[in-house]
Amino acid sequence: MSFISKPKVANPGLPQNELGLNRRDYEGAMSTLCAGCGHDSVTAAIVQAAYEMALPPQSVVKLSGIGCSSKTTAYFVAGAHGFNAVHGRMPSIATGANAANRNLRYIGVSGDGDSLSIGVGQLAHVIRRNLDMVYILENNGVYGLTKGQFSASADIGSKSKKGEANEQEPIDPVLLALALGASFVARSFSGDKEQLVPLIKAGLSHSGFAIIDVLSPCVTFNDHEGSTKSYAYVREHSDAPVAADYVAPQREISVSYAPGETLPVTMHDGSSIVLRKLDPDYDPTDRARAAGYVQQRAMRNEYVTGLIYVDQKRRDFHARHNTPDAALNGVPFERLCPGAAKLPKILASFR
Amino acid sequence: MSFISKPKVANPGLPQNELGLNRRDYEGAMSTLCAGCGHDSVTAAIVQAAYEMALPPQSVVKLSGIGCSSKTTAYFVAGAHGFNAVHGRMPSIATGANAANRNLRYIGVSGDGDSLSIGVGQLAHVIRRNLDMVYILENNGVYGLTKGQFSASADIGSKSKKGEANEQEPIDPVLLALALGASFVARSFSGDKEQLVPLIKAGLSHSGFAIIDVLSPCVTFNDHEGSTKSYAYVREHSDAPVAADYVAPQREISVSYAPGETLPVTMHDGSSIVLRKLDPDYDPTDRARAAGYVQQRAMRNEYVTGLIYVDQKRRDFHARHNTPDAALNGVPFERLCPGAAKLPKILASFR
Amino acid sequence: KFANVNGSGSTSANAMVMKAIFRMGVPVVGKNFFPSNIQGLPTWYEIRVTREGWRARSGRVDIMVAMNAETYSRDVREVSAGGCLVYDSTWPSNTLLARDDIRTCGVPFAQLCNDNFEGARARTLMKNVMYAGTLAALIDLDLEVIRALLAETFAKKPTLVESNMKAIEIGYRYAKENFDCPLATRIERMNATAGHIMIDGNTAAALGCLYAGATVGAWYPITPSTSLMDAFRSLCARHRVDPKTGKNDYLIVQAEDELAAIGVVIGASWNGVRAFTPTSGPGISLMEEFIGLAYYAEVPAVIFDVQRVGPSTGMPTRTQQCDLLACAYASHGDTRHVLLFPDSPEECFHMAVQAFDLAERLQTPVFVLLDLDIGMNDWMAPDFKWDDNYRPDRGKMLSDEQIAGLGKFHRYLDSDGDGIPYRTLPGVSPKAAYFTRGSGHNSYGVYTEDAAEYQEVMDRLVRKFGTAARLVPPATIEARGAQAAIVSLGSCDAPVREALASLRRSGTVIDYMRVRAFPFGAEVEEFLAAHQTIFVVEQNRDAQLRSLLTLETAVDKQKLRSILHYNGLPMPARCIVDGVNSALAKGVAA
Amino acid sequence: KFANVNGSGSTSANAMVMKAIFRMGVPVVGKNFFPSNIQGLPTWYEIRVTREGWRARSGRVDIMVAMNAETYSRDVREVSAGGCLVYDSTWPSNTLLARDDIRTCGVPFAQLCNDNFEGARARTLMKNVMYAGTLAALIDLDLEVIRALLAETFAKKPTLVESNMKAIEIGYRYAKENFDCPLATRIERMNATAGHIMIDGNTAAALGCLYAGATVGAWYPITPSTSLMDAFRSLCARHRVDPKTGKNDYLIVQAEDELAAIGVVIGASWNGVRAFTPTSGPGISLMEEFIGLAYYAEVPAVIFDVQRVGPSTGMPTRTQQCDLLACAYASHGDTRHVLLFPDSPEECFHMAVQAFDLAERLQTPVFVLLDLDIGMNDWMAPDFKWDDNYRPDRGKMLSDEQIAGLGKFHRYLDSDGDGIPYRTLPGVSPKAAYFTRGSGHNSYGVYTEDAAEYQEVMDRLVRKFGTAARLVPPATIEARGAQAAIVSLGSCDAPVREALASLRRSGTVIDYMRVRAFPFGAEVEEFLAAHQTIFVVEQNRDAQLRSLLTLETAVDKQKLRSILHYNGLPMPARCIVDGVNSALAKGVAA
Ligand SMILES: Cc1ncc(C[n+]2csc(CCOP(=O)(O)OP(=O)(O)O)c2C)c(N)n1
Ligand SMILES: Cc1ncc(C[n+]2csc(CCOP(=O)(O)OP(=O)(O)O)c2C)c(N)n1
Ligand code: SF4
Ligand code: SF4
Ligand SMILES: [Mg+2]
Ligand SMILES: [Mg+2]
Repeated sequence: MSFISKPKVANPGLPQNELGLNRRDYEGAMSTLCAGCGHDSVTAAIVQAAYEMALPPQSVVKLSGIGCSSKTTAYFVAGAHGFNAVHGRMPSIATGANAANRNLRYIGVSGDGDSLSIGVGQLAHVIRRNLDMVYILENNGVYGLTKGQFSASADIGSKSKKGEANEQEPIDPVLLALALGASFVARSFSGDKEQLVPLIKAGLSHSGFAIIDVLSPCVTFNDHEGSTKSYAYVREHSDAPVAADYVAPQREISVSYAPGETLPVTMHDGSSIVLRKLDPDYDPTDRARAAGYVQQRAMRNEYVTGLIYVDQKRRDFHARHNTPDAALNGVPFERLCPGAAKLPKILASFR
Repeated sequence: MSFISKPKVANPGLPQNELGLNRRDYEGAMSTLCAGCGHDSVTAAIVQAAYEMALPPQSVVKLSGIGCSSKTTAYFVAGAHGFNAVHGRMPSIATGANAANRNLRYIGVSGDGDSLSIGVGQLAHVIRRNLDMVYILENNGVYGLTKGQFSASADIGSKSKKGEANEQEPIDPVLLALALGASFVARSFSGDKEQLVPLIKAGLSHSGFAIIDVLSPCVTFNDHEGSTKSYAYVREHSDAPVAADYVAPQREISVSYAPGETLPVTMHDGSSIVLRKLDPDYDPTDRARAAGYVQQRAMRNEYVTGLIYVDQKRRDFHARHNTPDAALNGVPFERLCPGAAKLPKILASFR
Repeated sequence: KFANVNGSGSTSANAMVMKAIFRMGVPVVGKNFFPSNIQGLPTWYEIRVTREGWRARSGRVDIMVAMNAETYSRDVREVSAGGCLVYDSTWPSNTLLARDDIRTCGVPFAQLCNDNFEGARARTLMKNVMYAGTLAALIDLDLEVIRALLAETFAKKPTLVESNMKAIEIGYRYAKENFDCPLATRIERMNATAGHIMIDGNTAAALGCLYAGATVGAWYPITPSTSLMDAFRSLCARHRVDPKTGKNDYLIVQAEDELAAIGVVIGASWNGVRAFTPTSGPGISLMEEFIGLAYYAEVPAVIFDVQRVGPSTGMPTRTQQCDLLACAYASHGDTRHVLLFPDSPEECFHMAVQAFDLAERLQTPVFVLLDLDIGMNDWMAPDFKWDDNYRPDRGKMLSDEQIAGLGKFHRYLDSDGDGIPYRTLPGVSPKAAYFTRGSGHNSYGVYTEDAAEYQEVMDRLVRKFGTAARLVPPATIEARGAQAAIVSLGSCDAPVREALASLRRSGTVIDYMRVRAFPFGAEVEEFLAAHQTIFVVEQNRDAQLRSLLTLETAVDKQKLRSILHYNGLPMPARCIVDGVNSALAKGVAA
Repeated sequence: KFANVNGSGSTSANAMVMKAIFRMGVPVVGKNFFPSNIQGLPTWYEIRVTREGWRARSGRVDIMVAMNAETYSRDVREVSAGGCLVYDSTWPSNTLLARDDIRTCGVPFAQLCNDNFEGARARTLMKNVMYAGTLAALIDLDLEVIRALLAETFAKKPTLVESNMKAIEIGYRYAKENFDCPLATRIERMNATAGHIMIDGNTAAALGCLYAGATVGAWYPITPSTSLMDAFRSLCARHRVDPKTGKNDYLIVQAEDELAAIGVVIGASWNGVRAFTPTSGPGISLMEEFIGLAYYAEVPAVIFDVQRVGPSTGMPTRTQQCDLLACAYASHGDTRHVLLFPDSPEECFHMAVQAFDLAERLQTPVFVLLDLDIGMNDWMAPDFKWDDNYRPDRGKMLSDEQIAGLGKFHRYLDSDGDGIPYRTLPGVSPKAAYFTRGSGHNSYGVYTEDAAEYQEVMDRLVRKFGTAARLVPPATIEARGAQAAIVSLGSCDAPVREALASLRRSGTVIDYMRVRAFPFGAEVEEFLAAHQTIFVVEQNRDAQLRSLLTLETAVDKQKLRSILHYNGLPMPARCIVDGVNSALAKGVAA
């Protein structure tokens, strides 16, 4: 409601980042979600990541569709512009916004209904564009805002609160993204900040489309026994073949890893992620095998989490369109309009 | 145009099927496609399959979207009802039609633009429903009817007639269908009737959603050098790990195969397909590995063809909805309306 | 009026109070003002009780139960002078805003709950039940009626009956002991609710779909239409499962979005079943392309648009009548559609049935336009009647016999001069086969780009729409030969009737016509012609009904004066009375 | 008129003939009637040549070049008495339908091609070039002009110039030798085309986008709008690539569908560039939901709707003005949009620029409604002018300095009383940050479900639309004080002007107003008020312009009489002349 907004107390005590901002400076309006909703933890993780990366608030653009999850863009980085699009169509808004100004950080937040039901077409095509943004899919297996109907990510056998079991093949955003050739694919759990925060940072540093499927339980409609998207179930049934540590630009990779099992990936913005293999025969740069690995686990309703696949070499949307490094919305009119002088020559071709 | 319709000559000479119908009886209006268009060969294959299976024409329902490919439903089985839906939305029409009468054979014909660009959302969700139909995707990598723009299935590096190369990740309908859990996934080539006809029959016999990605070159806009969807390219770059022979119901599997390398799959309607492994370590019943196999080839712009994956045990749309065996559109009103007698009891719950 | 926090279980308590009043024979209506959110935000519930049985919002608050500290101050302000305020006196009193022109009854609900119940969840729930008890004492509700209600609700959990009753009694006793009960404004038993039910429009419409023989429902969840499909599902679970085979004589598709939902409905109707989809504004926008196909290819389809506040996402939990134009002319190109305007749950039930008959008779989409107020609020309605002689009008669908006897079948010929062609279903005979398409076709159903052939079909569709005007339900008219009249539709009926009565009391008699469908019939033309001044009462900003009347009847638009209400709350009678009086004051002929 | 088979390369030959006439200084216009298909179906091309420079279809055929055996018989029938028929005499003559009231020139084109050229493809192509040669002889075209044209077309392949010229000469010589050339109806050099170009509306609109400084284009291919984006792409390739860096100062997104295309435009405009999408009817239907968002959240967007025949898929390659209502009231809820109606390529160029200025000034979607006739046919237009003093009107967008000096920023306040609020772009300062949403919001841009706050914003949007009426291009008016008048729009201008002239010749003088935009300005009100009888001329079935005039002006609708043409072919002047005369005959005041 219009009268809810967080009391902004100055907190001299709080630690500050390079910009002299503290974590509170990366928060937004008061959440109106249910107490305990997984989405609020994801919001906290985004705040944490933005704070630690010391992003200037105005350098961030927040995009979302419609749903409880999509509401959360109002709950972080109050100093950034936000755009709540229509249901399931945020990717096209993001594409346009990014086309106009490639020099901002685009954070998209969506839900499983928003992204996989009504929105799966736009998601598929923004992946193909390799648009430079991080796309956080807060996945709870239901439509929260419309009171708990099964979404397209409900696993086979997963039971609704009313007890009916889902029989339809679920859409696993990770498998979908891999099949469509996404350049950065990760999965995490709203309850696992240690894993989630570095993944968000890595996604923000990745130049291209970074999708993070975050299992984010809906305490009100899908956190019961029999749900494969409940806190309990996800905790027990997810494991990560690789761990990813984020190392900010200009930082040395301080921790020393045993050789062989680690793989540092340098990101576009100079930062790097160090991947530690927990499962020796998993290779996060082999799309086909990653897909197979996730597929096998998925059939047992098990979640593979962590950084599942990354390809830094893929050219992003702007590179493919050969646009200038500066934002298109900053190109002076003089450069855009051929002017009266050139007109006669153009018209000549129509005689 | 309204004045084009094929002269129906009686052909006493032509061979007849069990119903006493000859192949001409399964044809439709005269094609208005370009001479040499791959789609016309697919139409011929459908005619052949329907004739050989001796389908009563009125037992078939033809569905399509918009495009050159989608026009072809007018060119086969004139005795069947047809529905040209709007662009990219045929799957929802098919879902409704099938819901109303489960006892007809639903043949959907679409194009890569119709199915993978505007229509990828509906395709994804009709796959999830495991709707009982055969879905033929006539894949030429371009929008033919709108004169040759790249479609979502154009491979990376594939060159347009104007010479520009596609950089966007293509959508491979086969990988997509596997990722989404389709129960019958096949690929073929309009130029390979021997392979295509049995696949169409198998698809028609499969109870559930059978998708056949048919590479069907567009001679006018995408058959040139550099196109990965040209006759020449497809011929050279496709191979099948398994061959599928269709055996009609009540027929004995006459041919004798060397044991071990063959696998007869019995279909819902009593017919069966005999799968012969051409690549010893390929298993068309292992979804994860099939996906990996196709993925690897796809990265080299190679096409895996034939029956790629099949699962006969998956319950179809109607089974999941627990509907009667008879068509819903035949249920007498008396059974549907509770009548005046039951009304008071119902109203009582609102006092 | 009750001020609560949503997700706290208050709705059931409030509904119970309303039901109790209803069972005591007193006319009542409830309106729920909830946020577009699941838990934690302010929500209000208004119960209106009048001897006359008015169904609109009154605008005045006689008793306020303020249970939400966050909205407390504004809630107090709302109480009408002489009214009564019930609040939780456990709160620090400094948050209280005193008023001496009202009576304030403080009850330490939180305290009482903590003393008497275990567990946080139980305590919040019981707080609601408890204020119901206090209220019972204040307005003199019969505790036995309440006990009976609880017994029914918790038939399966008798222990809950006891705990709830305990809470009731605590609240009841506290009131009896501390205030002199009952208040002046109290409930007096009547016999005005016999033969009536309390039901919401969405449930009534679902019941209509059940009785009409609809078998396929397709939808994508959207407030405020969701409860329509929920109701249809549970009705089918009870009445559509074959006892012998255990099979379902229905199929509900939860589609991936509204484009697919309407596609399913069109495909199913094309193939011979009665199919429908419930949706709201945003869904209508997404269905536009398919609606044009159904219009031009002439496929039946029934669409329930439970209107909410637009434009865009707007206010999903507020009410408006803002989709009239969007539905009447839905889709690009020259199109026109049939609309039905129920004013109550009772009409939702009957018009649902009519919608299917019209859609099949006319082979075109038919929209039933509810709004959140009718669809989701509980209304008192006379018991629905059903005539067992009713048989569905399947329209001009050729039977197997007719097809057998057929020479050649032509899909789009106007054989009967009413603009309606004949259709066939797949599966019968190759002779009956035809091709359905949204592209240019001639009267024989063949693809065409020929100018004359195209126009022939388009002109027939105009004739068909003329036939529609003769088939749709006529407007209800109450004429006493006045010069001035009110023309309105749908949920405006409640405030209009109340306004008419109060105008009459102040000596102003004006006539009233409620249009029940579009296109408009001859009776609408006559009524408009017969009146000098016509107040068009509707709940949208842009006078959409007035627009339809201006475009689609012969009326002189100067005669039409708009009375509009579009802030998202149901229209109160006062707004109409003032509108009419100020116009008359300006010397407009009455 | 030329009757051909599509995909046979005839279009270029026909265009060449037209260009030749144009270069001889004679006013000409060409209209292409092609099927919705790629190859093998009948297609016609009409060239109209008049001293006066009429641009409409004439309806009469003086010379018919019948090159398609399939349509031969109907083609022959179309030739006006006294006209001339050119056909391929190689065909078996029994297929011929003789007429003695016309002159028939049989030329053995197929034969001549086989004798003179190698290869099937070459032969079919040359056949087209050859009949151009024959025609040149018959209507006295200057072969040097033709040679020059060929030289330009095949600048890169000189050999083709020769082979083509050879074909021309064969056809030319055969005609000279066998018929007495030239005909009575021949081309006489004039000087009426100097300072003019031949261009189609889509290309002109693309040129406008280029000059307006649009950098982002998003689209999904759909006939007849595709050539607009094709033209924009090639213009950008030539004028928007930085010579130094080789980088593109433009970005074209071929989206997966129209829902995405409009989303891209909205996202891009929101972020500060000028963005547009070209589409046609079905695309408009799919964009409805997003259009409502742009209206309510107040985001600029420019949409070119190149109208084709509806409803549904309709006839994609035929023309109509049938999306007026769909665009004016697009999307559910209370919405109203700004429309521009260009009548010619020249206005397509200028209105494209105005569309961006209006969209940014008003922060709302602006539709430019072309139709297939304007968009895809070649029209003669005076050379476009450009004023280098033009600077884009970015509207109320706060500059970085303004933001720096700002206390607090409120997105939706009406600070200036014109209903238009101020906007900011991302990336500047946390102070400028705001939230864009299609859900309920108040004047401060904060989410709300409050009745008063919601209504405040909705009422301001009405004021903003009032401002729009003052900013849009005014109607063009030609009044001689007559009692009767024609009101029309867009491509109807061509037939209307011709009709006015012929009416004047027969002594009937009536006035003319061409509306160029919606909402309507004061001048439209005055014109309507000043006339007794108003003929509303438009190309759709349901009188959509008449509907807009009836709803959105004070005019008495009785005064408005429709003259409609909607069979998919461009409206001929005759249809208007007849409409007016028959009305006047019925005694309507002129
Ligand atoms: C066009 C349209 N259809 C339906 C809705 C109603 N609606 C709002 S949110 C939602 C689903 C949200 O589910 P999800 O994206 O999973 O978000 P969650 O609430 O679960 O976080 C629906 C169906 C809408 N807002 N717009
Ligand atoms: C809503 C809508 N947008 C655009 C179009 C134009 N259109 C018709 S067919 C087509 C693409 C067809 O491509 P594909 O499905 O691959 O069929 P093909 O012609 O290649 O066989 C397009 C964009 C349309 N008919 N409807
Ligand atoms: S309903 Fe579920 S998803 Fe929505 S806020 Fe509550 S817990 Fe979160
Ligand atoms: S354009 Fe291409 S797809 Fe279309 S008919 Fe011709 S060859 Fe076939
Ligand atoms: Mg969800
Ligand atoms: Mg294609």
